[in-house]
Amino acid sequence: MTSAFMSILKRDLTLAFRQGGGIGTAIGFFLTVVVLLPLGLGPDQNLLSRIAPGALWIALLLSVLLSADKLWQADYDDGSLEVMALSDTPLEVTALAKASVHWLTSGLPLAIAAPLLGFLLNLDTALVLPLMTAMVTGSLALSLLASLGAAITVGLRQGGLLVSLLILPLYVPVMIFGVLSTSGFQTSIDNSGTSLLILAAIVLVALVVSPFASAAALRSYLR
Amino acid sequence: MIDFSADHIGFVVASYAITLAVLGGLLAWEFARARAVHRRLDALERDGLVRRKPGEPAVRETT
Amino acid sequence: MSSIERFANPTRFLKLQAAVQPWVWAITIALFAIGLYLGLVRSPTDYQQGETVRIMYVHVPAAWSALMVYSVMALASIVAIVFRHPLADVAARAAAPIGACFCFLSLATGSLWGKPMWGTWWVWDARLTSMFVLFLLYLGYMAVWQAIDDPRRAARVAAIVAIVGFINVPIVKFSVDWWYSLHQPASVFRMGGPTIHKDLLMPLLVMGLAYTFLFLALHLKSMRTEIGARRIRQAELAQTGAIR
Amino acid sequence: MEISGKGLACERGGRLVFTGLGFSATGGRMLVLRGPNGAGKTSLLRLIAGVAEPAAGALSFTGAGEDGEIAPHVHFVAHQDAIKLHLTVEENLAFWAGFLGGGDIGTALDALNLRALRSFQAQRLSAGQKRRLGLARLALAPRPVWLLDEPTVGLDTHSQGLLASLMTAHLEAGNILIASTHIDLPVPSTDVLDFAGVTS
Repeated sequence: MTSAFMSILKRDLTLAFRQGGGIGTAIGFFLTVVVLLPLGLGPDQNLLSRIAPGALWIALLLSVLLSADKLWQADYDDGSLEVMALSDTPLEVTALAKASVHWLTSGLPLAIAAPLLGFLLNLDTALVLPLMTAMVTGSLALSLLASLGAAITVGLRQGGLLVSLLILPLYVPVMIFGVLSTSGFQTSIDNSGTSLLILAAIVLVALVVSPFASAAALRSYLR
Repeated sequence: MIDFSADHIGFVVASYAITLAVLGGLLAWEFARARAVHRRLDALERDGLVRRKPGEPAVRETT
Repeated sequence: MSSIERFANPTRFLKLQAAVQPWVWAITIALFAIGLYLGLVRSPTDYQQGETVRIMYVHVPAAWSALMVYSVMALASIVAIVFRHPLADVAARAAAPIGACFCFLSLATGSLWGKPMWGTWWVWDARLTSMFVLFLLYLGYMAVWQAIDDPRRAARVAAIVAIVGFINVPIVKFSVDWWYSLHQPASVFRMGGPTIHKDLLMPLLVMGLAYTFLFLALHLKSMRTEIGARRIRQAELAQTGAIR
Repeated sequence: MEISGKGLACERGGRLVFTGLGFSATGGRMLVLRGPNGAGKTSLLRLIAGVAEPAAGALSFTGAGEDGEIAPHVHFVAHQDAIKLHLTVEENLAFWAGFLGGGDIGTALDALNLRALRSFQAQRLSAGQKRRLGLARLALAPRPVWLLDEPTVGLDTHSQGLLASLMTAHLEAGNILIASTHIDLPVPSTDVLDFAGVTS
C-alpha cells in the first residue's frame, strides 16, 4: 500500500519539477492577486495592513483552487487512472496521494511564500508567524478539497464553473477559521488559539471526506 | 388586520409578491414540464416504442 | 432483476403517486388559506416592528423548508449510493429545484425584512450567510446534472456532491455563527425576536406546514415527470441502439 | 481457472451495446474477441475487468482460490498506453512496478525490446514504441488474468512476435488471456467469440 502511495508521490513530483506547470501557475496567480489588490484599493497603508491577512488568505485559496483544476485530467486522459483503479491499491489511497502531491507542489510552497509576500500589503510583522502556521495547516484542507473538486469535474468539458460552485461552500469554514487564527487576537476576546485548533479539526474532516468522495466520484467516471 | 397605511408596508407587500411570483413560477414550470413529457410519452406509445400497461417492460426490444 | 428492467417500470410508485396527489394538493391549498388568514388578518402587529413582522410568515418557513429539502436530497442520495435504488436519485433530482426556490425566497424575503430593520439590503448576518452558502450548494448540485449527459453517471456524481454538501452544512453554520459573533459582539436585533409571541407563533406553524405540503405535492409531481423523461430517453436510445 | 459470463448486457454512454452475451475463458487457452467496430468488444473487456458494471447478466471468476473480485488479478491494456510523456521509459516502468507491487524492470525492457530506448522520454517514442511500453507493463507484476484491447495496433511484425511469445508463456503457465484483435497471432489453442452473431 505505502509503496503505491510513494510511487505516485515520486512520479508526480518528478513530473511537477520537470514540467514546472503546477507550482508556476499557483505562485504566478498568487502574485497577481497580491499586486492588484493595492492597485484596486489604493495605497492607504493602514487600510492595507487591516485587510492583509484576509487578502493573503483569499489569494492562497484562489491559487490552490486554480492549480488543482487539472489534477486528475492527465491521468484520466492517458488511461493511467483506469489502470490504477484496477490495481489492488484502493482508489482512496491514490486519491490521498494525489492530494498530498498537490499540497507539496502548490499548497505548501504558497503557504510559506504568502506571509513573506505580506510586506507588499503592509502586513504587520507580528502576524507573519501566526499567518504561516495557520496557512500551512489550512492549505492541507484546501488541497484536499480542491482535489475532491477536481475529481468531481474530471470528465467534464466546462468544469471550471462547477469546481468553484462546488468547492466555494467547502472553503467557507477554512477561510473563516484561517483568518481568525491569524488575527483572532485583534477582536474582543483573543481566540486565535481556539480558531487554529478548529482549523486543524476541519483539516481532519477533509482528510477523511475527500479521499473517499474523490474515489467514489472517479469510479463513477470510469464506469 | 394588516394595515396598508403603516410605514414600510411596501416591504411586506414586496415579500409576499416575490413569494407568490417564485412559487407560482415553480408550479407553472413543473406543470409545463409534466405536460411536455406526457405528450412525448403518448407519441412514443403510438409508435409502439413504449408500453405503459403495468407489468410490461416499458421499453420494447427493437431488434 | 437487472437495473434496466427494475428502472423501467417503477409502477408501484406511480400508482401511489397518482392516488395521493390530489389529496396533497387539497391539503396544501387549505393550509395556505388558513396560514395567510391567520398571518395577515387575525394576528396583531409587533409593538416594535409594526407590519414588517408579517414578512416572518414567508421568510421563516422558506428558510426552514430549504434546509428540510436539502436533507431530503442528501438522504435520498445516501439511499441511492448505498442501496442503489433507482427511484432514490429520481427523488433527489426532482427535489433540487424546489429546494433552490425555497432557499432563494428565504434570501429575498430575508433582505426585504432586513432593509427596514438594519437599513441595508444585505447584512452578513450568520443565518443569511449560511442560507447563501446553502443556495450555492443547490446551484452546484443542479449544475452537476446539467454538466453530465449520462443520467446514471450524473446520478452517482450528484449524490456524492449532495452528501459532501450535507456534511458541510453544519460546519458552515457553526463557523459563520462563530465568525459573526466575534465581529459583532453586541447581538444585533435577532430576526423574529428571542421568544415569539403566542399569536405570531400559530400562523408561523401553519405556514411552515403549508410549505412542507407544497414541497410534497411538487416533489411527487416532478418525480413522475422525471420518471417519464428517463423512460423517453431509454426509448429513444433503444431506437438508436439498433442502428450499428 | 475460468472466467465466464451468462446473459450479459452492457449499456455504454446511455447506448445499449449488447444483450444476452455468454462466454467462457479457461486457463491455458486464449479467447479472441472478433467483430465489427462498436460491437462491444471493448465494453466486454471493461465488464470483465470490473471497470464497468453489466446492465444485466452475471460474471463469475473461479479457480486458483480467488473467487469473486476479479479486478486485483487483472492486467488490462486498453487503447491508451497509460504512460507519462515527460517520464523516460525506465521511469514509467519504475512507477508501474512500484504501484502494481513488484516486477523487474530489466525483464520488462527486454520482453518488448525496449532496453535501447530506456533513457528516452516517452514523448520521443513513435506510436508503436509507446504501444510496446504500454504492453511492457504486462511483464511487471504477475497477474493471472490478461485483458488486451487490440494490443497489436501499431506494432511491427517483429514486435508482434515478441508479444506472441509473451502471451504463449502466460498461457502455458495456465493463466487466462482474453484479447480483441483483428490479426491472427501465432498463439496455440485459441477460441474465438465472434460479436457479429451477438444481437443487441
